[in-house]
Amino acid sequence: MGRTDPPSATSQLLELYRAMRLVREAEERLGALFADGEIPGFIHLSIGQEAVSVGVAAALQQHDTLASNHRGHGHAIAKGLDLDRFFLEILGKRDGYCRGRGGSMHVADMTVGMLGANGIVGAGLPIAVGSALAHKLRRTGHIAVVFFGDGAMAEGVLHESLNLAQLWTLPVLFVCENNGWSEFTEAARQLATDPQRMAAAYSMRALQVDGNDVVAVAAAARMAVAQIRAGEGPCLLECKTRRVRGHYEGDAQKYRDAGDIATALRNDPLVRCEVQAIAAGAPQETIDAIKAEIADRVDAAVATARSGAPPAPVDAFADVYSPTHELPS
Amino acid sequence: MGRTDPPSATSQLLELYRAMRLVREAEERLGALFADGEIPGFIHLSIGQEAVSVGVAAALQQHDTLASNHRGHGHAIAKGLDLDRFFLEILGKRDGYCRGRGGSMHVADMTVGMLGANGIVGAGLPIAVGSALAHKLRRTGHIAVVFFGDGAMAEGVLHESLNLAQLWTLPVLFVCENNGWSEFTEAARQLATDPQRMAAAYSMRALQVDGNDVVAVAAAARMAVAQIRAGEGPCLLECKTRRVRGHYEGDAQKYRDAGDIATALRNDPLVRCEVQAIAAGAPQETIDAIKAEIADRVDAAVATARSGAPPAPVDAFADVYSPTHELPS
Amino acid sequence: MSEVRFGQAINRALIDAMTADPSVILLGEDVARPGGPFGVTRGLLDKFGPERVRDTPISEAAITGAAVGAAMTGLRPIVEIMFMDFVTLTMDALVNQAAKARFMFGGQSSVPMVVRMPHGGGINAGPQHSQCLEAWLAHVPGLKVVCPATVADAYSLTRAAIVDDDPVIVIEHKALYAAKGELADSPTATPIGRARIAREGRDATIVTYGAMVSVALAAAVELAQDGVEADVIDLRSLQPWDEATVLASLTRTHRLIICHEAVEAFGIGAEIAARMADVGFDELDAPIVRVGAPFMPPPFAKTLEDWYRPDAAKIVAAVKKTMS
Amino acid sequence: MSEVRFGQAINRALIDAMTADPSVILLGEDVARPGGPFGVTRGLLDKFGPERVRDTPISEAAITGAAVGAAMTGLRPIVEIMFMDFVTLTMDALVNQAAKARFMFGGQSSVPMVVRMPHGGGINAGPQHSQCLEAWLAHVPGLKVVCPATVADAYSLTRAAIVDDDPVIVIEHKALYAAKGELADSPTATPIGRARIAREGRDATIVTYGAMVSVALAAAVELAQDGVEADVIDLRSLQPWDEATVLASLTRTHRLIICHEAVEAFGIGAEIAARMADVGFDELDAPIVRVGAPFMPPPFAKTLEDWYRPDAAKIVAAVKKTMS
Ligand SMILES: Cc1ncc(C[n+]2csc(CCOP(=O)(O)OP(=O)(O)O)c2C)c(N)n1
Ligand SMILES: Cc1ncc(C[n+]2csc(CCOP(=O)(O)OP(=O)(O)O)c2C)c(N)n1
Ligand SMILES: [Mg+2]
Ligand SMILES: [Mg+2]
Repeated sequence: MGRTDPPSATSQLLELYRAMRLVREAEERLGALFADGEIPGFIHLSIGQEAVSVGVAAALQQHDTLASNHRGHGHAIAKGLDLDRFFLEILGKRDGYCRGRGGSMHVADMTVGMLGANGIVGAGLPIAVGSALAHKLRRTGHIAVVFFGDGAMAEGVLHESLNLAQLWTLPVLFVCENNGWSEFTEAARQLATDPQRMAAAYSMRALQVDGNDVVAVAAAARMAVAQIRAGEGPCLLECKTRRVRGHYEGDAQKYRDAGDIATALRNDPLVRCEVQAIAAGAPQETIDAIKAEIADRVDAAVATARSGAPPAPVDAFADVYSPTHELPS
Repeated sequence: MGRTDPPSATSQLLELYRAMRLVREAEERLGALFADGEIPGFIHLSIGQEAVSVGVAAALQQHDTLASNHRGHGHAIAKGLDLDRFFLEILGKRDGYCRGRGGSMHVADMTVGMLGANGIVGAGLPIAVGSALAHKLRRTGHIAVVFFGDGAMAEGVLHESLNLAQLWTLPVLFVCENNGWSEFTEAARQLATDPQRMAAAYSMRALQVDGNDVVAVAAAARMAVAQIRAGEGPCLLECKTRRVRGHYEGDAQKYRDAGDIATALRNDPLVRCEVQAIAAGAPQETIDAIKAEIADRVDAAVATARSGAPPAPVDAFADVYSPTHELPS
Repeated sequence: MSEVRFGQAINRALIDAMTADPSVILLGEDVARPGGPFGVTRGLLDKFGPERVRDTPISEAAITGAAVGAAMTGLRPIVEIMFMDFVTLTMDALVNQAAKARFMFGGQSSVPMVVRMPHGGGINAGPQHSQCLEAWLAHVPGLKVVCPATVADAYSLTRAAIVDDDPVIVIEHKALYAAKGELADSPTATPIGRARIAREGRDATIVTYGAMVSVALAAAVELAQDGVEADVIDLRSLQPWDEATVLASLTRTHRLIICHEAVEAFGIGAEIAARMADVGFDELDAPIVRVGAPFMPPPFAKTLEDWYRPDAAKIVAAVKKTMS
Repeated sequence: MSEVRFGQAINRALIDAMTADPSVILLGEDVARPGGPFGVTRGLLDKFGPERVRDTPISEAAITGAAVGAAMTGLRPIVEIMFMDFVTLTMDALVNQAAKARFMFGGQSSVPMVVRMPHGGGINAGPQHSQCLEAWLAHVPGLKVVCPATVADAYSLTRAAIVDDDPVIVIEHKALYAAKGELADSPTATPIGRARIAREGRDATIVTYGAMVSVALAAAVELAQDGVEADVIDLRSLQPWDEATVLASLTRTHRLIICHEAVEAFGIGAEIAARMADVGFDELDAPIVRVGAPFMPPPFAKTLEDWYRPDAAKIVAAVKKTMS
């Protein structure tokens, strides 16, 4: 088998930057669309946390499966979802991923193993555990990943899921996106524990990483994934980050002092990655070109989404159950 | 205030022995009654684990509250329930604690803070946490205790309850009765963790004690309870013991090898306590007198229970809701 | 008398209840410092302090279970579940513990707790944030379930729930929080289990509750233009529900339509229809028609959700069906 | 054809399904080495090995949630919940995840999972081990719910549930496990959603399911002695339920009685009655009468439980009420 040159550190950095830029651009556009009343319901942005989804996704393969949560745009885009269908869904259109039935909190794409965002805090945890069980039994060679917040740490299924995964040596990566907040309350006021100590309780391998450093996240994720894929059982990866926006768009964040937001803003993972890339020799024009290219991609997706047709009730009603099929004898 | 001599070690031992003897005698009688078809439903005996309930109860006051589980006879009796009403209930009689509506898995006595046995594994945990919250807010000076098995460790509410109790510094004692089995499966095959490591995850104080040594259990419980009562927050007390009988009466225990049962039998907490008492100078006659006295008490309770009237459906139906009362204006 | 919002009326009920009885406490996610996800508990932390007004972790099972233990130990806890969809996580505490304790322990202990939870759609919150699952709870002996439709009832049913010695579920329609209405200066509690005649008519009986009451009233106005006068009954309480009032109305109108936002099949309306098809059979001049959501999860997109939720037109059509 | 027990028929269905399809796996407390709390999964561990037959921790929420993820990733998991009373702990996975996934993700993924659970009383298991909560699940769009009454259906409905691409709840009455009946040598699956006429009659229709089918048949025998011939319909499937068969029977008999062990109020019978009071209204010659448990938790003592559970005498009385 021939060998190509390993991609240079610079090109790797640029790939990560490009991926983060895509998440950022998409979410900023979502924020604007929401403010303009073009998005029904509510949306939770992961702005400032892109290094987590992108860094972890960099360690994954297409058919690795992923269970996400309410703040799942980054997970979805990083996992490789089609941008048009992503925006179509969030705008509630017929050709969206969920045919307009789910919206932001339910984006899914089975073709790339994205098992869905989830409106129930903690619910993705056992889903990922079960998906990992399927990978193991079906010997797919794939793994399952779940993203959950620090607030989700308090749910009972966290414990049940960590225990089950460790007990059965399942190929699952638990990614705790520790952004300091659980809605309008500091997660620290909700937890007498933390991800590292919880993992330790099950003798589960665990890593902690600066979640705003995409290179560090990618490196940690690659290490964890390699071990998981090698059959060594689950791992918990804690990514320390900060929520930049409100819990959902429209949240005035009166409960939060300005300093907290300012700190979060100062530590922008995209800026950090950009600085690193330039330091590694990437020309500013390349960065600018990426920005422009991605802005165009998002423009195009938004335009497609805006002009999308609304879904028809009759189709939705017909899709509650699978089409009936022949019974075996 | 006058001071009486502290009870001698011997008389303390004899008190503990007497309490264990009562649990043992009552449960042996229950086993016989069940075998004879006099008890409806199913019953779970704690034979061989009496040192746990009795040792812990020795550290409690009457108005401390207690949430129990399916294997709760010992907890109930040690907490001071009336033996007649206890047997009346388990035989399904009108004058039983639950008026015959609950049976073995639901024995409760609010006058001594016994909040009920429970048929749902793990369900007692948040109930005790809430009871502790009430003690704290009402400044009763009392504490709450919950008994749960090693199998219950896998339930999600365990995590939620430990977290909440520690977070809110609640006066609650978590007693894990670690008897090695969860129904027909070794608890070790169900858990990737253990009580000590779980407690550590929340920085909760924890103790581990030989659960077949009633003196050790009582000492550990007294220490834990003193700290809890002093406002230092929850504590987890793990009592290592072994299940002697089947999961429920009538369980042939085919899944279990004889050695395991033999080991459990050899380590009988009553025998150990009796030996200790005699070594401490208690006369054999005293022990024999206790045995006889308790056998008589249980005989009397069984006789009362047997002759009890069955409950009437109309009374049960009338008791689903509280009697209606005046609304405030 | 003053005009207040539905959410404010609940807020006032909580304040009055907590002022009247120091054993009343509040538990829930974001209920204390943030003042509640829908602002219903605003100001309570300042008024009653952090011991009695508590932000909890995202641990629905444990906080509901803790309310059971607290209620058995002398408090009257009020738990807020942020969306009714999350009641799935509290079912054991509600059904196997709270609902059964009194009965199961031979009447030794009642469990005076309240669980508040918003249900329903209308804000495109999608499949996991819009459900109406009250039929589950109404099926559980030992629970009471109320669902206010007006500002006055938002106050009075909340007060009644808190003072009740049994566990009471208070279901609030999230689209109603901002609705305005009159609240008396010294409002009182209202007995649980009594329906309210929201409009009197002689031709057909429309039984409904919660946010659908105003929709049914709008339908009644439309029907009146065609000369059809509908009785509109606001159930207020779903368990127990006011069979006598419904039957009395049916005895006058001989036609029954039941409307709710929940999925029609196996919903609250099924029980009302079934009872009336038994005890009210001789009064019925026409089929009993229900108006509820079709058998699918609540969808997200506006076109879908609008189609999914019952509206005045569907109620009008249902009433006319019984007249034809 | 051979005589086997109800539990054995399920065991055989599991074996046949697991033999036919390697993606079928089994999860549950004590289902592997111990062979199941009621012995239903005996021998499966030896036959299919520890990868596919798994004893789980007491983590009902996680194992049900895991089944959802496994089903979305190519397996067909069967979960056993030891008593239906514990379904309270699995409601989120069932209702917010399994039931909605297909719809909510735009039809991208189905969730072919089965959850087996015993319900019902008769063994003095008390308030937390005897409940019949199937009405909750029937109210949830996206779930299917079946409840076999016979040995043949224990096999064929289990097979049908496993091969179904949607989540199916199989409710087994625990008092039936030891019941004997005939099983074909090469039994087949049966379509979900079709009722069975257990006995033909012309005077009244008794609709029932599960363990109450034999009770209803006993009542029918008694009624026949008085010259009343009852149609007894075994629903077999509760969601979807066979409205056409019930309506066809009603069209012949003009009288409807519905019987189940669950609490009458807001139970399965409510929906059947409500539908028939609508689409079957013109066929009804008498009130629709339901026979179910009174509105209280299942009690423990024999005198209480016997009174609590519907029996043939109550069904006979109900039928006679519709004839008077
Ligand atoms: C079971 C459940 N409880 C509560 C909520 C409401 N809720 C949505 S997000 C959230 C906070 C989650 O915090 P965290 O897990 O840290 O995620 P983050 O929002 O910080 O990304 C809450 C309480 C929910 N959706 N589901
Ligand atoms: C929620 C729930 N799941 C399962 C059961 C069935 N069950 C009753 S006891 C038991 C084992 C409990 O083991 P453990 O907690 O160690 O207590 P032990 O029986 O050893 O005293 C199980 C699985 C139950 N009663 N409740
Ligand atoms: Mg967070
Ligand atoms: Mg045990």
